[in-house]
Amino acid sequence: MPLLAAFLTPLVGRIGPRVRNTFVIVALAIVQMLVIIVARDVYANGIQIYTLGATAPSLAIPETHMVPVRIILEVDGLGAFMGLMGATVALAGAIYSISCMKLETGQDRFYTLLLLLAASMVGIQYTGDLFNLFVFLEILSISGAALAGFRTRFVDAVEGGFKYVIVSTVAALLVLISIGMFYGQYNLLNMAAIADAMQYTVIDKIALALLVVALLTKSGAVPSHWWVPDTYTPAAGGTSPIIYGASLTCLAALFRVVFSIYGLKLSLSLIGWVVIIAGLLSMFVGVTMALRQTDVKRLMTYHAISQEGYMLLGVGVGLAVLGDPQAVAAYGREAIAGGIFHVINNAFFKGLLLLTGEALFLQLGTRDLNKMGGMGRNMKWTCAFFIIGALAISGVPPFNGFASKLMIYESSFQLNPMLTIIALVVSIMTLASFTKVFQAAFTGPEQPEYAEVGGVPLSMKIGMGILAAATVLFSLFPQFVVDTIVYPAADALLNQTGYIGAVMGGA
Amino acid sequence: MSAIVTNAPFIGVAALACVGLYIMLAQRNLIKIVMGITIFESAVNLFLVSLGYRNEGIAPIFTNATGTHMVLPVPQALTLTSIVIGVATTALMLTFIVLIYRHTGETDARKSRRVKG
Amino acid sequence: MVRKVVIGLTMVIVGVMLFTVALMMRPFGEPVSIMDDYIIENTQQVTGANNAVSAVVFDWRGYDTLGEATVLFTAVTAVVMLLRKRKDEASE
Amino acid sequence: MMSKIVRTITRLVTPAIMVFGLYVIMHGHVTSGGGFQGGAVFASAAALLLVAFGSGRVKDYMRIPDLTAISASGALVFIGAGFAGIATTFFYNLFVGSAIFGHVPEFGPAHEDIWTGGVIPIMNTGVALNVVAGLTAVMVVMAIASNKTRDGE
Repeated sequence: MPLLAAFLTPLVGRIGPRVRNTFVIVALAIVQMLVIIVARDVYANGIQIYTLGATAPSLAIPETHMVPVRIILEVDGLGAFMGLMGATVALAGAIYSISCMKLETGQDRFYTLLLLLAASMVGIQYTGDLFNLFVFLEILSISGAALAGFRTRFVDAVEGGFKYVIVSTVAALLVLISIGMFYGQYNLLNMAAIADAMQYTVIDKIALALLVVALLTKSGAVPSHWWVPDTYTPAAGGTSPIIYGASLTCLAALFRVVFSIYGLKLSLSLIGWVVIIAGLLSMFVGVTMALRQTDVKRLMTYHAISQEGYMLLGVGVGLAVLGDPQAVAAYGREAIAGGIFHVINNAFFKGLLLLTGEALFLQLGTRDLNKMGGMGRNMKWTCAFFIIGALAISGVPPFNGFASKLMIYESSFQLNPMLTIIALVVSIMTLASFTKVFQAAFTGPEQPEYAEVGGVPLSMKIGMGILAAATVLFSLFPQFVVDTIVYPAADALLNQTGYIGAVMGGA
Repeated sequence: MSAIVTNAPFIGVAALACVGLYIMLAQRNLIKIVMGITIFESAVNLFLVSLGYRNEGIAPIFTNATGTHMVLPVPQALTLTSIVIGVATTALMLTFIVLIYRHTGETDARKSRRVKG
Repeated sequence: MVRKVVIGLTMVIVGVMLFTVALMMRPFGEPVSIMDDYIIENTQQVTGANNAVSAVVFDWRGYDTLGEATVLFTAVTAVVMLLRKRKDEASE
Repeated sequence: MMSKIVRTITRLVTPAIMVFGLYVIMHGHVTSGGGFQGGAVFASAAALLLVAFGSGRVKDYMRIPDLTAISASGALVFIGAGFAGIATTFFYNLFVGSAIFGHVPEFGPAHEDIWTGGVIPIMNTGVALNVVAGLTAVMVVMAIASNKTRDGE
C-alpha cells in the first residue's frame, strides 16, 4: 500500500487539536517517511495508482465499463517529488515554530492548521482526480490564509490573510468552472481519462486559459503577484516557508494540468511562450522590487517571486518545444528538469532564508534593515544559515542553485539567447541584493540597543538546520540528485501516454 | 439561434457569474466584495447542477421512484461539496473582515488595503 | 481611470469566455452520461443505498467528502483561532 | 435579545427543527438529504437561538472547545469508517451484505428500508456531527466577536 501517506495525513490533522508539539513533529516525521517510501516505490516501479473504495486498489475502471468512476490516486514522478518537497518544508517549519510560537495564544489550532496545510500539499500532488484537486486546493488556501493571518494583533497580517483568501477563492472558483466545462463535455473527472478523451474544442481552450490564470495567480507569478508580499511578510513563525511551499505546489498543479491533461494537443509554442514571458516578467519585476525594499522579509518575498520566474522559464522552454521530439531530447528535457530541480532547491533555500528573516525579526523586533547591524556576532548560527541560503539563491557555483540555474541557462540558450541573458542579469541582481542584506544585518557596527540579543532557541536552529542540510546535500551531489529524483519527475511530465495508460489501461 | 434557446440555463449562469465578477472588481466595501464572490460561487454551483440535468429526469433516489430515467447524481454531489466549501471560505473571509474592522474601524478597501483586488 | 479600464477589460474578456462556453456547450438537458449511467445502474447493488446522491457523496467519491469535511473543519479551526482571545486582550 | 414573541416562538420551533434535522440525517441514504443537509438544518436551530437570545446566553451552554472537539470527533468517525475497509481499499464499503445496515435493495425502485447503505449511514452521522458542531462554533464565535467589536467602538 504505497499511498498510505496521503490517507494518514488528514487523519493526523484530526487528532492534532488535542495533542501537542511532540505529536505534531512525530506525525510530520511519519508523513515524511511515508512520502519517501512512496517516492522510492514510484521511482522503482513507475506510476502508482490506487482506486479508493474499489474491491481492489489497482482496479481503476470497473469491469463492464469504459471509464473510471471512483476517485483514483495517481502518483507519478512529479507527484512523488513534490510530495517530498512539501513534507520536508513542513517538517522544518513545524520544528522551527515550536520555540518561536511560545508567546502566542491559540497554539493548538495553529498546529492543526499547519498539519492540514501539509496534508493538502501532499494531497494535491497525489490525486489523479480533478475535483479532488479542487478540494485540496481549498484546504490549502483556507489553512494558508489562516496561518498568514495568525498574528491578529498586526493589521498587516490580517490584511495579508484576507487578500490570500480572496485571491485563492476566486482562483479556486475559476478552477471549478473549468472542471464543470470538462465534466459537461466528457462526463469525466479523472485527469487521465479526460486527457484520453480530450478533443481540444473551443471550450477546452477556454478552460485551459482559466486554469492557467487561476493557478498562476495562486502561485504568485507576475501578472498577479501583488498579493504575495503582503501575505508572506507578516506570516507567523515557521509558516512562511510552508505557505511558500504551498505556492510551489500550485505551480506543480499547473504543470500537471498543462502537461498531463493537455499535453501534445496544445498549441504548444503559444502556451510555452506565455509561460516563458510570465516567468521572465516574474524574474525581473521580482528582483527590481526586491532591490528597493528595506523590510527584510518583504525583500525575500520579492526574491521568491523572482525565483518562481526561473521555474516558469525552465518549464516554459520545455513546453514550447514539446511537440518536437528532437528538440525535447536536445534541450527540452533538460529545461524541464532544470525548472523542477529549481522548485525543490528553491523550496529549501528560500525557506531557509525566510526562516532566517523571521529569526531576525523575532530577536530584534524589527524587519527594517536600516535599523539592524552587527548581528553576525550575536546570532552566529542564523548568520551561517543566511550565508548558505543567500549563496545558493544567487546561483554561486558550488551550491545547488547554480546547478539548477545552469540547466535552465543551457537549455534556454538554445531556444533563444535573450532568455539566458535576462536570467543571468537577474541572478546578479539577486546576489547584489543579498549582499546588501548581509551587510546591513550581520556586519557593521553593533547597534547598542541590540547588544543583549542572544542566539536563537534550539528548535529554530534545528528547523533551519534541516533546510540548510538539504541545501548543502543537494549542492554536494547535484548530479546524483538530478539523476535519481529530478529526471524521473521531468520524464513523468513528458510521458503523458504513460499517465493516461496507468489509469485507462494499455492506452 | 437555437443554442440561445436550448442553452438558456447556461447563459443565465454566465450572466450571474458576470454580475458576481463585476461586484467583486468594482466595489470598494469589503463586505460587498465578499458578496460578489458569493454570487460568483452560486453561479458556479448552478452551472454544475444544470450540467447534470436530464430532460424529464427524476431525482436520483430509488425509494418510491418510478423508473431509472434520472438526473445525473454526480454533479449534485459535487455541488454539495462546493457549497460546503463555499460556506467555509465565506466564514473565513467574514472573520478577516471582522478583524480588519477591529483594527481600522473601516470596511472600506481604499482605507484598509494598500492594493486593490 | 486605469482601474476602470482594467475592470472593463477583465469583464469583457471573462464575459466573452463565459458566454462562448454557454453557447458552445452541448444542449441543456441532454448530458453525456457515461460515468453517471454506471453509477445509476450499480448504486443499489454496490453500495446498498437508495439515495444515489448520498451514495456518490459517501461511497463513489468518498475521498472528496473527506476533503470536504476537512475543509469545513479547517475553516472552523481557522475562525476560532483568528477570533481567539489574545493575551494582551485577556489581561485588560 | 429579541422581543418576547420571538423568544416564545423560538422555544416552540427549535425542538421541531432539531428533530427534522435528525430525520434528514438518519434517512440520508434512503430519501433525499444526508449528513451535510441535516447538519445544516440542525445548526440553523442554533442560529435561531443565537438570534433570539443573544450570544451572551447561548455561549454559556455551548462552549467552543467542546464544539471543536465534537467536530473533530465527527470527522474521526467518518475517516474511521473509511479506514474500516482498508483491508480491501480505503473507503471500501465494508458493511454491504453484513448484519449492520447490510440489506441490499433490488435494482430499480425500492421501498423505504433504513437498514441499507452499508457504511454510508455511519459516515452520514460522522459528517453530521462535524457540520453541526462546526457551524455552531463558527456562528457563536462570530456573534461574540461582532458583539465585542460593536461594544468596543
